[in-house]
Amino acid sequence: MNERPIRMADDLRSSRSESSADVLYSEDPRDVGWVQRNIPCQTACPAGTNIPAYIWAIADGDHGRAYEINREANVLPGVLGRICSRPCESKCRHGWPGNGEPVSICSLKRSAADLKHAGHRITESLYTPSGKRVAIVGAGPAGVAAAHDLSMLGHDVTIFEREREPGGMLRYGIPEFRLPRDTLKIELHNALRLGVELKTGVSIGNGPGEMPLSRLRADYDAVLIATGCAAAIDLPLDGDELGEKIQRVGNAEYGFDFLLAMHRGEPKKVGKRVAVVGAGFTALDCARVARRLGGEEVTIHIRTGEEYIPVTKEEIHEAKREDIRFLGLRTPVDLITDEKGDLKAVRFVQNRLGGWRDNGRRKAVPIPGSEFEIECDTLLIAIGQRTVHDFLDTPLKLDRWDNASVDASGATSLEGVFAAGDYVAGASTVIESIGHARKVAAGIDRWLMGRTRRVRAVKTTPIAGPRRERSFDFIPRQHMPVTDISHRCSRGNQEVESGYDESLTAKEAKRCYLCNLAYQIDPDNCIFCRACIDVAPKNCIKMVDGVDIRPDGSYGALQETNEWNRVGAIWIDNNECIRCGACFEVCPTRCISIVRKEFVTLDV
Amino acid sequence: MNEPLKPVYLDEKLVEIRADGHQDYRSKALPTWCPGCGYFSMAEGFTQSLKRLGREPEDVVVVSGIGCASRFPFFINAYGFHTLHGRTLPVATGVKQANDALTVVAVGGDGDAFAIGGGHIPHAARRNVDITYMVFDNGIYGLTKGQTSPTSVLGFTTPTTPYANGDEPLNPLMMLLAAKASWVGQAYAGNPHHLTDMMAEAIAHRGFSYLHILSPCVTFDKTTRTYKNLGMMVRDLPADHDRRNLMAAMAEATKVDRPALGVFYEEERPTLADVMDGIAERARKGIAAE
Amino acid sequence: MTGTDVQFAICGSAGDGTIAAGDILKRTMAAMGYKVIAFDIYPAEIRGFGKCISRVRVSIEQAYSLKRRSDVFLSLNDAHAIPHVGEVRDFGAVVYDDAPIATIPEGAHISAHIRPAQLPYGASFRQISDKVTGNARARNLVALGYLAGLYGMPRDAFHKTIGRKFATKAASVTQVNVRAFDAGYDAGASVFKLDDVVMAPPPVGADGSRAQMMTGNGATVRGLLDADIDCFFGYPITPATSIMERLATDLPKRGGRMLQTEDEISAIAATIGAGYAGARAATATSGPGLALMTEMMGLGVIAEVPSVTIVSQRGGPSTGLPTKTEQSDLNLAVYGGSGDAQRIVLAPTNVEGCYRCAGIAFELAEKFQTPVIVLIDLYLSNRYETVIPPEVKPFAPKAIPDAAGRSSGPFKRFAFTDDGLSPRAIPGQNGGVHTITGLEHNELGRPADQADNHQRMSRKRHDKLLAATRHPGLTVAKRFGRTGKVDVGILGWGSTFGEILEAMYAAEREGISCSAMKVVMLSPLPVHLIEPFFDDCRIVLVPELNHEGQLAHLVSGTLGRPVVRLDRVTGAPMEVDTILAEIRRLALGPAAGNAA
Amino acid sequence: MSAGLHYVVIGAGSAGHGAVTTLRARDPAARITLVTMSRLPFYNRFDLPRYFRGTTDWRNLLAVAPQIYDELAITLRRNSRVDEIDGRARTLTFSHKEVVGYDKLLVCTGGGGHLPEVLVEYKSLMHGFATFEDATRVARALPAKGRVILLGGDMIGLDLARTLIDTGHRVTLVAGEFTFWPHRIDAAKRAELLAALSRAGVDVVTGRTPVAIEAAAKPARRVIFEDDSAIAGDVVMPFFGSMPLVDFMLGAGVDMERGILVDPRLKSSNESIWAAGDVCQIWSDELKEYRFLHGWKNVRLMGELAARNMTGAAEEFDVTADFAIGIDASGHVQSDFWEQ
Repeated sequence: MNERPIRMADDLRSSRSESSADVLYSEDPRDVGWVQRNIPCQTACPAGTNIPAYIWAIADGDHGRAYEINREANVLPGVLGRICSRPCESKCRHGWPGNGEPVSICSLKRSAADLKHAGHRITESLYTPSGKRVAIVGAGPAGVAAAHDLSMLGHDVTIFEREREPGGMLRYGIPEFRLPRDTLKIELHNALRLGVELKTGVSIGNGPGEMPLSRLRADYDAVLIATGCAAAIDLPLDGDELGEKIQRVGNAEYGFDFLLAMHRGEPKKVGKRVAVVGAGFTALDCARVARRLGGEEVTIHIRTGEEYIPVTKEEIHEAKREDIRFLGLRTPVDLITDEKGDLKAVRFVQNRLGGWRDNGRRKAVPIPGSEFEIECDTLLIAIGQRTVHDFLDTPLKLDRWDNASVDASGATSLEGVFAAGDYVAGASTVIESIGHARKVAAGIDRWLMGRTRRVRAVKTTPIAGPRRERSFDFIPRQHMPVTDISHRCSRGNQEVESGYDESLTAKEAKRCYLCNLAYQIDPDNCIFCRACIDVAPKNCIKMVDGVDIRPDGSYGALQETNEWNRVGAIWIDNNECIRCGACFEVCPTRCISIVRKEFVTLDV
Repeated sequence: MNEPLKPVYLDEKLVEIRADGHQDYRSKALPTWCPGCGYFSMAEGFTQSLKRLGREPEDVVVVSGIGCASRFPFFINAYGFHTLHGRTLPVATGVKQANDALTVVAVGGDGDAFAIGGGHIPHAARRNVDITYMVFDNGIYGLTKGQTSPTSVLGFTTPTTPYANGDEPLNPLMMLLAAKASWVGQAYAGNPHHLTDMMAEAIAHRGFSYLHILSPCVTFDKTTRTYKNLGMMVRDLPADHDRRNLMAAMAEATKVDRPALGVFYEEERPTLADVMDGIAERARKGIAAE
Repeated sequence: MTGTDVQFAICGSAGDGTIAAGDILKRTMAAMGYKVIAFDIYPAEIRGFGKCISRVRVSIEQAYSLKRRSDVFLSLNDAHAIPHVGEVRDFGAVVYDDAPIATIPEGAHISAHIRPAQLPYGASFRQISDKVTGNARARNLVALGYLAGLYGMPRDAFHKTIGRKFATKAASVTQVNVRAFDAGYDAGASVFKLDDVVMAPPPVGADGSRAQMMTGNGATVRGLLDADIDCFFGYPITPATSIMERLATDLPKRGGRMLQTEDEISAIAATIGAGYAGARAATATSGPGLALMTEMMGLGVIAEVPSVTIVSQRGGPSTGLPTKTEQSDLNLAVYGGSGDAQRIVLAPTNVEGCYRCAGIAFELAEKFQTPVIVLIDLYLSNRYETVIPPEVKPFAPKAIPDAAGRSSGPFKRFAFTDDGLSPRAIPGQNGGVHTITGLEHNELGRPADQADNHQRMSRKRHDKLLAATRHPGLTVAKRFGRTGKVDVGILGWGSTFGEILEAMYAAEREGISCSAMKVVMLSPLPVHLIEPFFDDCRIVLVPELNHEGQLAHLVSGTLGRPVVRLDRVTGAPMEVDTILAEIRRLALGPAAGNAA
Repeated sequence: MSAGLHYVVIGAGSAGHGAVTTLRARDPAARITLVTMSRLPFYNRFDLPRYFRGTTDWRNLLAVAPQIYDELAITLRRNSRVDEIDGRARTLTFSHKEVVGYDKLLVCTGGGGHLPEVLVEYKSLMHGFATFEDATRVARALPAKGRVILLGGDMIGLDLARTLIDTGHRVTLVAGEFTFWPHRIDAAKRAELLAALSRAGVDVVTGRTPVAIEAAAKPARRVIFEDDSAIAGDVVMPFFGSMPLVDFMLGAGVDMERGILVDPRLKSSNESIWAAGDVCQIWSDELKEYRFLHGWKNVRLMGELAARNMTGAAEEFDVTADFAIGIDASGHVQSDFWEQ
């Protein structure tokens, strides 16, 4: 066990009832491995949000603390609680076969934000000013997250933003019916008010009235580029690889531009029959906006099938309820125009499914000669976004996808220039951008200060007894209340999802298995009476002969046995355990202990 | 109440657990006792103590009668004899008479020992047969589903005592002390480490050793002799207890409300085998009893 | 059989609540006015691994035995139930839990073994129980509720039974069980049921209010109580224990005393002591206990002390098959013990017979001054039948010996008389003071080993019992079916006679000329009734649950007539089909095959 | 497994039943398992309207005697739902957690009633017509001369409508884009066919989209339209065509769009998995598209063909055939789809 005489940094979770004397900190791979394997939601979260801890706080009725735990990983909980792509939920143990449906982790995040006390105060522990200055280009999720971390670490941060308001795609990409602007505004403000200077309406570039990158490099100790993906990917058409025809046709437009313009305040219109091409959140957003703008027959055309698109099931269901139809296995190959040059129809080619792509999605292979046409009045194309680099006066080294090439700390090929978020990764999710930006902020800090100031460790806290009741396991996943279908189109900006109230939140929070609790049997004190196995609700307690050891020193699969003379221990399989506590209560020799294991950040 | 336990790397123990070796004294079949039964503690203690004493399985004979406790030999990797209800000690005496080199352990429950088999106990004790008699006392008949036993408490309600048990429970320790057992100790199923120590000492003793083991019946007695109640009742023998002093042992044995754990009494005197050897010797020399 | 005739089988592991579920089912059905016959099979283990099966046949008219093929089969434990799926008839239902706790290999789930013509019904009993009660232990009630819901049985009838069953426990226990039952009921009622098993309501006017579901043991207890016994001594042994448990509850209510002694030796000793002292006293045991008691039984014979011993047989010898049925203690009951120790042995054939024999045993014991054994078996002890107990106690009150007024000389407790019955006195009675002993003795009861005395005393003790075969109010043997000359006669005893009757009637329907006789009094044997039966039958078959043809030997040896034996020792009751096949074979065949 | 390969067929309808008999004929040594969620052995769904003509005993609907499975040594797993298929390990897991290995798998689970998303929340107020149980429930809910409201009106629904008119019930058809599904017809033909239905006694409602269903006293149901108008009836039955039941195939590693995508030999993208019947979309080299082929005859032939291909043949299914629909001499709608 690797213990260090270290003081706690941003550990907000110590509860009043637990004696700090029994708390241990460790960087041992067995602990690290345990947390990574046993808390699947947190491991799945690109920002590493301590999910069980915040749901625990919600279950305790402490929404404010839950909100703060979220903010440690992600400075915009109220925003992400609405629009996150939820990589955590598909990994939730409650959703594993036989366990029911996953916990609504995302919606609970929103509840923590919405339901926290009106007088809630944000907790930040600030470092002494370092005297270093950092410029950040772009006030999107990545820029804001990095600005927050860097200012907390004592650096003077200035953000340069081209648009009139901060938020990036959050402000200019996502429609208001999914993300109300008040929520966004407050959380952005909270993130930036530690002394971050925000200069909006300032473009970085080489044109007149623009700020050149070289100026920033001269004026600041470090520069972070977080401009994201600022352009739509072109739709190639037959004989028109760059899709230039689209620019010429009146009623065809890229969804990215369409939404950007709308959110800048331009009046936008659509025809009665709207075809959307694309399969991501943006495509669905375009379709749903089109319905609200009066589109009557709105269809989404995808290259593969519904099962393979990176959008949550709930989002698809709501879209269908709004009478939007999904049509699969097709790729647009041409636009058919009338004599005025307006779009009349889209020509598609029928696809078959090809192999799997690295990102877990499917390839679509066009079938020669299978073209067909769909008539429409408006075409919106949302097949993705890409980075642009023409604003740089000093070229950066790019990777093979034309995104900025960076090392693990976020450093680019230019000394002192860093990059984060979609500008590095290409179009990704908000939570991925935030997660990456925070890593890069740590990298900048290390570069500025010449040493590592903070490390991640596992904190182990003894827990007096089970925190859950068996009955909690039977609470069904709570449905997200939504506004009535009939009102959606007439009140276009009204938020569709209205959030859990106190009671739904409490119910949903109880569902969390609290995977951060480790139940362990001390074989020295065990009499092998199997009382725990008798009460176990699942196949979670096993008679074992031993355990596999992984190359990193952590423990792997249990070797089970039913032969009495081979039973070395009765063991709780934390992979199966749903932390109900039944075994703890029944053990005659009290050889079962409970500890909470979680990642914390420590100063060094 | 459960107090928080210090977190430890229990996994480390799991890695080394097979090296322990006491599992070799277990049979392959899983015990059929009810989950949580105190008898598991005894099986665990017994295998641990055989390991500690270095007795080879083939040199050990376990004899039992009828009852839950008497299932014991089935779960032990040693010679076992599951005989008739209450007739444990005569059989064990016969086994020991046949081969002094064997480690002979007789086991039974409180019903087997003190009801049907009660008549045999004083005789096995006073003869000082070099065997160990372990009585697993849960104060109830488990196998016939929960009738009173000789050690059931007053007022205990069971199918055969629907208007409450009115028979004073027997005091086995007093009985055995009175019958001149040469080693008398007491242990508790909920304290497996101490139980193992006691078993090891009882088996090591030369002469008739009697180990009384308190256990709950988790299935048919949910009110009186539970882990919770027993756990609060038991105490250690006083540190200055003199195990050679029969009167002191008697005095401790009378304190039935606070059963003490430890060795009550111990003496060294000729065993049945010694007596038999003595008779044989006198016979060889032609010395007749007067 | 007309109208409803449905046999349910519930199969599970010990600890699953299999027997409890069957119990609630049969009590509810009886209370509704159905006729019920039921039998439970359970293992020697306390909990955990052994197999339990509860079979309940519900019909409009009383059946004689259980059906070989059940109509509805409920599995509470697939590992145990799988070998039994085959017992469900075509288009019968197999009901099972469809949500095991962990993944299982192919074939480990019962649904893999259901025949194409059987109807599968799956529900998540474990999960439902878990959900409504917080743990899975009430899954038996959930499953029972599911059956009740599936077949539209009235919910409140079950609630009443559940309430009664848990009346002595905390109210919350009843509530939990009712909750589990209801959750199962709702699940069952919502399932679309096919109409192959129909539970038609009992006929209008069928009154279940006086009907009781009684086991052989229960009826025995009722018989003992209606005979106004004073004392009972016992020692727990399967399958007789419940007699003692019931008496422990009921006997003190009437001023009687039940004592759990330290062993059977002590129990029979106390019984004989109490009998000597004038009490109506009894004990109950099984074969191994009887074996222990035979020494003391001999004392009862030689000392001419009345006692009643209920013996419920199980598989033997020795500890044998403690939870399986067998009829192999006939020899022990009739002959067991040292010396010539003839005693009266009664063997009822059904639950109601248990009641009558237990009661009338005291009349016989007192009149003939001897131990009486009532010989039943596990199948009868534990099988349930609907019984309507008589409103007036049918047994003669205790015969108090009156020794007062005897003028001169010492009391000749063992005086030789014409009928062999000597005057008797009990302690406390004036003028009757005497000594009894286990040693051979003279008329005064003093030890006497002369050859002539032993000869006379032995004949006295033997001959006095012959009159018992004509005791009023007791059916010692009875013929069923066709009268006059028949081709095949079936002679039987004890619990097996139900199957014999069903087989005999089935054979008759096939056109075979046959008839059956039950022998209730095994010792002394009612030769005056059995002999004419042999005269009427071309061939006599004796089916019984032992390996040695114990009744066959007894009858054949006593009468000097050949019989055909049908012996089975599988631990299970004999099957109707087995007997029927043998009847067919004999009806076709020329003559007796393996005569005893 | 000494008996040879283990074939597992999921779905015991026309396709599945045709497949297992073919498999047995071609591979006497194989182990064959037929899996169905139904409680009953094989019966023809298209026979269900007979229920209203008095065939209420399910045994009379059985297409074969249950003993046939014993005779053919086919393990019949009824009341069994497949939760998941591991196409790589070649195992399937039932919802009751039993894991069964296979060598070759044929999926013919057919289609479930499709329901527009707007009507999903009213599912409990409607009566389906896919199983014997459904038929019984409809019959119980429908009084003599009662009114049935058919929504959508695919060919399965119209078949039932024919029967119900004969049995003296009243039928209202709320026509829409799924009326006459799976026939592909133009507007003129549609009008002509609808008129024929009207003549046959069906009350046809057109041009109104149902958006809600309400429970009412008598009659028991009301269908509400977009314009807030409503009609009343005793039962409401949705007939919006069918959608493949393939949820359990999601993890199998088999290509899917709406159904399982198969080549003309009915083999999926997994070497060991075939599909037949309403559950699959078959690639047609001629039509250059993936097509669903519905109808009893097609389905049975597909099951048999898949079975032959699983046992070594290499036959291709003719995907081009279309059903004819028209009006017969007596003025009634007549369709190939209804032919058995």
